[in-house]
Amino acid sequence: MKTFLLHSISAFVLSYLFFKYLDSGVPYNALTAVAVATSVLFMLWLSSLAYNRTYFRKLPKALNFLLYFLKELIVANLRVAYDILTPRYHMQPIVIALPLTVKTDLEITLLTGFITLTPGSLTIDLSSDRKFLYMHSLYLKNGDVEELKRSIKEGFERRLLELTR
Amino acid sequence: MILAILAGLLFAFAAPFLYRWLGKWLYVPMALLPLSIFVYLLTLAPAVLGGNPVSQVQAWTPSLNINLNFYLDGLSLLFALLITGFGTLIMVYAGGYLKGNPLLGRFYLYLTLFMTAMLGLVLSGNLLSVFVFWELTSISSYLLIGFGHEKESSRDAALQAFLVTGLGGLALMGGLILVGIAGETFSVSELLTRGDMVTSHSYYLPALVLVLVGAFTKSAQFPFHFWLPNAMAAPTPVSAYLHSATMVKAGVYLLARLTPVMGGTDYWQYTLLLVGGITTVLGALLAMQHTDLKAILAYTTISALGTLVTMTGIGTGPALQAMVVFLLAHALYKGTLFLVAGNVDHATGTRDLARLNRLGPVMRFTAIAASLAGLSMAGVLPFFGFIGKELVYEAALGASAFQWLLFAVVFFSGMVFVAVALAIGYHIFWRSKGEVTPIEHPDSALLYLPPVVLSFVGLTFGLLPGLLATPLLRRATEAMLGEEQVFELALWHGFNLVLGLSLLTMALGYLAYRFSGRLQQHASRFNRLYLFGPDNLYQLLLKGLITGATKLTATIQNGYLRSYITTIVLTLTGLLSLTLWRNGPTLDLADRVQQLQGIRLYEVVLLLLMISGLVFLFRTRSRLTSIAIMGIIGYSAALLFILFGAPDVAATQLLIETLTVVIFVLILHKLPPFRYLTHAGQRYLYILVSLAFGAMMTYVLLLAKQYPMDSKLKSYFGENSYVLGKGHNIVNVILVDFRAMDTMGEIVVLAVAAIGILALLKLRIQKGGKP
Amino acid sequence: MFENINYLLLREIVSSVLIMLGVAFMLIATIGLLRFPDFYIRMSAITKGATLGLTLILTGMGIYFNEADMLIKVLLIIGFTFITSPVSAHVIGRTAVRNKIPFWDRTNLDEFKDYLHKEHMARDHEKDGKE
Amino acid sequence: MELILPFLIGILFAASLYLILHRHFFKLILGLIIFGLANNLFVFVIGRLTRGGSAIIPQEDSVATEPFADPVPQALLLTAIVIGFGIQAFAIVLIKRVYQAFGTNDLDDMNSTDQIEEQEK
Amino acid sequence: MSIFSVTLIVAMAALSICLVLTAIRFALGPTLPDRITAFDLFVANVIGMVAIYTELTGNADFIDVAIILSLFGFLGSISFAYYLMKSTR
Amino acid sequence: MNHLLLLLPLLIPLYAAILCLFFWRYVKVQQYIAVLAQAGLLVSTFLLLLEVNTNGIATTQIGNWPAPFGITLAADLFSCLMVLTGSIVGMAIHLFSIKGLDRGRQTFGYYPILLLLQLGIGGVCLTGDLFNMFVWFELLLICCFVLIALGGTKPQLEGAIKYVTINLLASGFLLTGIGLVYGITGTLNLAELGLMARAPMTHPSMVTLAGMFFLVAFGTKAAIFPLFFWLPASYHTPPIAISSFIAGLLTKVGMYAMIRLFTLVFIQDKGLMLPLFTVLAGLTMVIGVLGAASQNDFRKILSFHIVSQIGYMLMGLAISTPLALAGSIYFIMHNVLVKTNLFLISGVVAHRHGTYALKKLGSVYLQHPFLSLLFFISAFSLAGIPPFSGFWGKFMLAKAGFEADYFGLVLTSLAVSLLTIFSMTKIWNEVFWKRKPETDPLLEVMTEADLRVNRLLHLPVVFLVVFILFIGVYAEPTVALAQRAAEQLLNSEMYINAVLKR
Amino acid sequence: MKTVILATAIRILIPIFLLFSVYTLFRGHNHPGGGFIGGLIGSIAFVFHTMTHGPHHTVDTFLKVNLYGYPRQPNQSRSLYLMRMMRVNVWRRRRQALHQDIRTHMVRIEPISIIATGLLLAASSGLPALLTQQPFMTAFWTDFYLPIIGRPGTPILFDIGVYLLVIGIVLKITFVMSEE
Ligand code: NA
Ligand code: NA
Repeated sequence: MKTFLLHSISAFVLSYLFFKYLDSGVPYNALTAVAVATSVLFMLWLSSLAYNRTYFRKLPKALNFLLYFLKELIVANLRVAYDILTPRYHMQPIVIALPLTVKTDLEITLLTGFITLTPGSLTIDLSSDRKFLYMHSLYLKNGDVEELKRSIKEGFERRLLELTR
Repeated sequence: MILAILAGLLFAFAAPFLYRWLGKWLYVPMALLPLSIFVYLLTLAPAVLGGNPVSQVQAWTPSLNINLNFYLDGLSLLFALLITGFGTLIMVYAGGYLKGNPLLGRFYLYLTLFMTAMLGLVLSGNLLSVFVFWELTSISSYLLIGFGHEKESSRDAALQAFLVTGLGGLALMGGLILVGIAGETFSVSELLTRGDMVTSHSYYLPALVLVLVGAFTKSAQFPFHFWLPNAMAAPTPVSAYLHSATMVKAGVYLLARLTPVMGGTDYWQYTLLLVGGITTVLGALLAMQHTDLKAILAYTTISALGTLVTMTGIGTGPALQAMVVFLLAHALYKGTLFLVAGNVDHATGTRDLARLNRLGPVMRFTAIAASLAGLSMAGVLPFFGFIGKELVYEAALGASAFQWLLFAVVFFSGMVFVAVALAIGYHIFWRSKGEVTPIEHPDSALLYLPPVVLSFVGLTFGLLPGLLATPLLRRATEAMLGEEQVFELALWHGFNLVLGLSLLTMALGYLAYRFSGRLQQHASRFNRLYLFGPDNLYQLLLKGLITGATKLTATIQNGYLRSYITTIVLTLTGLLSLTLWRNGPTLDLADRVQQLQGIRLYEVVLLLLMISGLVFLFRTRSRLTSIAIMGIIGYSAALLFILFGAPDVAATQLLIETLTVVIFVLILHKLPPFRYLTHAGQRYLYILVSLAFGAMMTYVLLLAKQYPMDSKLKSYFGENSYVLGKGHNIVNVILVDFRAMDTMGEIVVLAVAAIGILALLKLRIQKGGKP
Repeated sequence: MFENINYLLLREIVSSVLIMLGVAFMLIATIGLLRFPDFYIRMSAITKGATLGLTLILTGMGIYFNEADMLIKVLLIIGFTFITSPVSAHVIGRTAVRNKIPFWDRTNLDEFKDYLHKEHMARDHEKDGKE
Repeated sequence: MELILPFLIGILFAASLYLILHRHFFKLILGLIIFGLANNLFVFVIGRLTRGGSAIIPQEDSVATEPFADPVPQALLLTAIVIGFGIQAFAIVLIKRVYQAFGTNDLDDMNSTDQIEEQEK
Repeated sequence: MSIFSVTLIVAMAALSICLVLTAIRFALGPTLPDRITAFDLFVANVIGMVAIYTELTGNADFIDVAIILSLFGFLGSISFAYYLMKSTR
Repeated sequence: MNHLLLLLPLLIPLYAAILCLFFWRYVKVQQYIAVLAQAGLLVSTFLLLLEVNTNGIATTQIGNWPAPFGITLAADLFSCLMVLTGSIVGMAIHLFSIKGLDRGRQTFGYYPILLLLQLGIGGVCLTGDLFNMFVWFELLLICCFVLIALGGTKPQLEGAIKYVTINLLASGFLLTGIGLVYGITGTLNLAELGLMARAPMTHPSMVTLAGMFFLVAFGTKAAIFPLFFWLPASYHTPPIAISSFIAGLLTKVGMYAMIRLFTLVFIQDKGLMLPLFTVLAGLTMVIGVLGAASQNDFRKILSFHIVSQIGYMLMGLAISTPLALAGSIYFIMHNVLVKTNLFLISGVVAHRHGTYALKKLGSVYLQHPFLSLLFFISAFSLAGIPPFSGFWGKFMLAKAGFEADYFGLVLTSLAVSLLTIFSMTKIWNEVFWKRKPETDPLLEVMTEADLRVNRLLHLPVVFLVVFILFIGVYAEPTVALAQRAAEQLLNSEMYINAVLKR
Repeated sequence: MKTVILATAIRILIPIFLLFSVYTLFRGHNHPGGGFIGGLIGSIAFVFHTMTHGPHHTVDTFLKVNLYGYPRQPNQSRSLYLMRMMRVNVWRRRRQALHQDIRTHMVRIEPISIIATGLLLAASSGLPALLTQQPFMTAFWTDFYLPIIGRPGTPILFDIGVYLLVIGIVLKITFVMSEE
């Protein structure tokens, strides 16, 4: 994972340098840039000593996660937007204690980050034993707290874990 | 002559060191100094007496025409001999008078310094070096009067003398500068020939006023006479030397010196006559009121000084002759009498006339000196004082105006002198009534020798006037008059009116002496008059000055920052208004309304945001909110910078704003909540001030923008930033290359600020640390 | 066939659309900020709307400029925003709870009571210690 | 804007002075900061304002072509801002220390150093 | 005037309105965290404005400021939170 | 060589300060560095003076950018005299600080800041650029802030608040003024500005308007009436080594800037400026000296006298004849030396007796005759008693004033001078002559260590007195220099040509 | 203000901030940026760290450098010894550190020293000119470009000096203030 991130960043930088300092005749646009970056990434992977097979296996999972996140983001945004633009409030705010499966700092941070980034939910604090995440949510479907928890655990947390472990 | 001055300075500053080495024998070298100068001057005397003034030039500050010119003519020789001759005796006398005083070294330092200064004063051939030495005499006199420095009265007297003579000194400086400007030179010898130029110049009158103030303060003329009696707090040698024989005559010397330059006009004459006359009478009157020996002597000195000034004021040949003769005579007998008073004081511990009786037998030599001097003072026949008095009477009668009034003045003074002479020369030593005053310290040779010598000199001059004194006095008079002069001194003029008047003086003087006790009883009635006297006036003035100054300072420097700031801002606003009102360009808004056209919505919003932020800032009581508003205002300003093409400035503004917020946050939590502190009235005032200030700044800016200029710098930087400076970002090229010096200064400022913050937070010196 | 496409126009159109979307989200978020009843709701609903809006605007801009430099900057800003905005929301939210900022009365706080109690106690204690 | 910004600046000056004249030392520091801002804007506005164009020569050119913003006020401003920051930071810390030492935030309480010592005698 | 520039001007106007609304929330408060949130949004708004202004002028240099703003806006929020945590009031 | 001499007054303190920062924890090392640097500075400024005196105005273009575009360093005689005086005083202060300042303060960057203060003085005096001058002024300002607050005692903090606030405002006005000047003329180079001021302009009154900002800004820094409030409020609060340095030098640097600008640039409306200066000079003298008369604290008296004497310097500018300006220049030098020295002496006294209050002090005359002599010389120099230094300045000003028909001003200055005498004798009477009211037996006996410290404390005082005597008793070279400097100031063409290489 | 989330986020952000600050520094000559802005950006990284972890922790994390050293052998030449020490400290640090002869010296980098270095660099960027008899601060430029950095020259050195100074100052201020 770390190697991947590192490689991605270097690929990105190298592609930037490619367009910036090498007059290769390739016209610049986002797509060609991504193409160059990808090929650099691939070359890096090949030349990498610690080359392993999980390297690209995680790529689809990451894409999956990203797409899921974007979907959630837009859906939630629209939902909140609807609430804002309509005169009556539809929300039923609640604070829940979300039991955590994720353990490491990075995982917790990413999880809270994504939860918080989604409109309608806000993490307030991590319990001191790091087992629960207190989370403020705007929309509780049918008053079912467990359903809410599960949707997050099944949604963000599972996908995140797939990516990091 | 420069050598004499330098030697004087050298000896003066060597005195404290010599004292450690020589102890009580210090007086020997210190007396040898004036003696040798005296002798040196005598060697120059033949030339001077031959009518050829000696002149030496020593460059000092040629850029300002201030040079140490020495100019020795009859007048200066007379004074110089007086100073050194008298100085020798005083040095000896002081050795006896102050024996055992641990500060003797310093005393000699000051005394020698004074003598040198005095010498320099009379020898100077440059008006400004006259002034330099003049001030030096004031300082050394200050130090000498305050010699008994642990007594408050001594200190006050010293301060008073210094302030009064200092006032005169400053006036004199102004006056001398004006004389110099009028005469286009500071050289005395040149000025002596330019009298007409000076008196006809438009600066003559102010110059005269200033010079006279200088001379009158120094010579204790009314209304500046009051410091002299108080100065008697000084040790007796000082009183004798400075306050009778030499320093107080500096003023007279100056008048004499300037007679050819500034004299001869009505202003000159009447002022001198008026002031001199009043002083003569007043000094005599006051002398009669006192029983303290030194006070009596001081007041008679004032009276004598008044007479000298009067004589100078008359300005005729005989008057000036009388002046020099009387001056010399007075110096001789008054010096003696002061020393006598000192001896009496030293021996008995008191100077009160009433408590001193029958000292003659126990203090034989002192008594003889006293009697001789007394006779001279009274103007008795074979003494020099007699000649002086005769001449003065003649001069008064020969004046061109107010003859009888002037005569009455000098006559009255002469009468009092007789009485005083009787009191001192006879009363305390020889009168047979009363108990013998007990003696604490016996007379010693060092103490009685100087007065005896002096009194005999007085007698000798009287007996042999033509032989000894005439040539010198003649030249001195000529120096003042500026022309050749017949000068014959004789003891006996035959029986004439003046002799008769002289005898009358003595008779009346005797009566005054007999009834002095009764007179003094009545005198106490006049005490209330003193409330209006200059001494009291001085005290009131001083006190008033200090109270006034304190009140003023407490008002101006009141400790309230807000009033300071209000003043400063109002000053700026006022000055700007003044400039604009004088000939400022006027604002022409009509032409510029089209500038409003290009305005954009977001710009307006930004402005409104900033303004409403300010409004909110006034209202909020929360610190955090204030900080956040500051952030918003700052960010808006940054946005403004971006909108007008200054990304670097904007970025910096943003970073700084945020960092300021961070600093606020780090440092300013844990403070109490806001309170409103100013009350309504103040607030309205401050709103007014603030609005005026803001409006003025707006106006100035609008004005400045009315005349847009094309900056040469802008185009230069635009052309060369890349070509020569190798950078596309002109601002950055300016910062690191074109004007890197600014940035250098800027980062140093930052470094200092950081150190300052570190020190402020970490270093806490508690009270009781070293000052 | 690609020669006929006006790339600039295309970019402008894409950019316009993205920007308008972004601005719309921003505007909605801002209105929400004014409308919503309590701090937590505003916080959780709004700031994120702005994040999305901003992302859209920036993307639109990046596409319009179509330069390596610009792209890297745009990505940088988006990256920063995505990292920082949840963190700051979280931190501020947490601070708000500790500062006893009240919840909307319709908020269900059942699972949060213990935590609140503990935090407030600690906070009060801290305060006493300081005074 | 050339016509309106002077008014904004005047308002900033006035506001800063008004804040400074409050006796409260927190307001004093706020006032000083706004005063600095007003000064900076003054310097900025005094040059000719250019919308859009910055003082950066396009990367492909070697000479700046009009219209570009006058870089001189910008450079001066940058220096002034930074210096101002250093001084403000110091002033803020100073205020804090003053509060610690005096326990008051009323500037009027701080007038002891101007007091005249009583006369002896 | 192309559609694109109209878009940009409209966007700029909309963001200006956002700015005003944010300011209103800031003024209303009622609590300090509310103001901090408003401040946060204000920063985001300004970034947006800078971005659009960059397009409006075609001067790519302005966007640098937006990057810095995005970094430092965060620092601001964190500082305010820090203040709230530390201060007793 | 020319470049280097002109730069050394800046580079020496800068590099020494950097070195001191590297040796942050080693105060002893910092002391050595600082004193050595001061010695170097003294030598280099002296050499610069010689160079400028023989070869005329020296200039260098920083960064090799031609004159109105880059920043010019230019040294005429006036600037040379200023930096030389500054380095003399700096030397004395450094020597004094070694024993005269507590260890605590010395460990918190005292020496680097002192050195950077020197840098600031050098910068202000040598720069030929308006904005650059502002930057160096800010450096002076922040250094003073730090020094005044260094140690953080209550009075210090209180003084610092006022000092900081008022001086910040003044700096703001200065910046505004600079902005205005740039906005009107489009240049910042002093010589170029001088040139423009002499050419017919479309709106000369705008320049005068900008000049008012400078008048208030520098007037505040120089502490003229009615802008001086910060000075008496703060100068007596920090430890004496710090007070002496700031008190002696800083206001005069403000005065330097004022003289420089109002003889070179803001010369359009003499009909307004000269009467204004006359009034301000008179009021400054009078108010300052009255303030001093009201005080009963050694240092406060001296502080108020600073204000009063600034009036004399302004007087020269008001009269604006060669002699008057020479008087001002001479007066500045004299005042820097004397005032610093008086402060130092008050410090030596207080070091022994632990107070500055007149009523608690006394008996110094008996106990420390040598110190008394040193004080006497300095105090009566200040009071303008000949042949000490103050006299010459006063004389030049008075003569120039009379020649130019400024009777009122000259008479005021003479009267003020009398009050100065009064204050000095008051100190002498109370501190030196009076018997000390309560004597502490511990203070009577001096241990060997005390004596050594005492000798070290006397060293800088003697050092300064030597200079005071030199410029007083043998005034010719200094007066001649001041006159030549004044000529250079009034013949601005010399400066303009030297800088613009015309 | 310790929260895991903030701490982790900042751990991720710090290297980005530092990289970005260096980038801004070198870009400054051609784009907005420069030593001052770069320095401030670089220093916020540390400000964040200090705010979350406290100043001591920040000092421990960033400003303490382990230097490795061992006593010089009796007949080892000085230059060889120096070479060896350099090798120990510059590359192969970790592995050498485990060697038994090696001792560690903890060196604390004082922010004041950073400030001083910055000042020194900035001031000294003008010195080469003096050596060639030209006015102080006359710029010298190389003839080549380096990627990112651009064309090296003495003004760039000046900018680096400013950069260091600013970092040093912000560090110092933050440390002192948060210790309050
Ligand atoms: Na969220
Ligand atoms: Na949310």
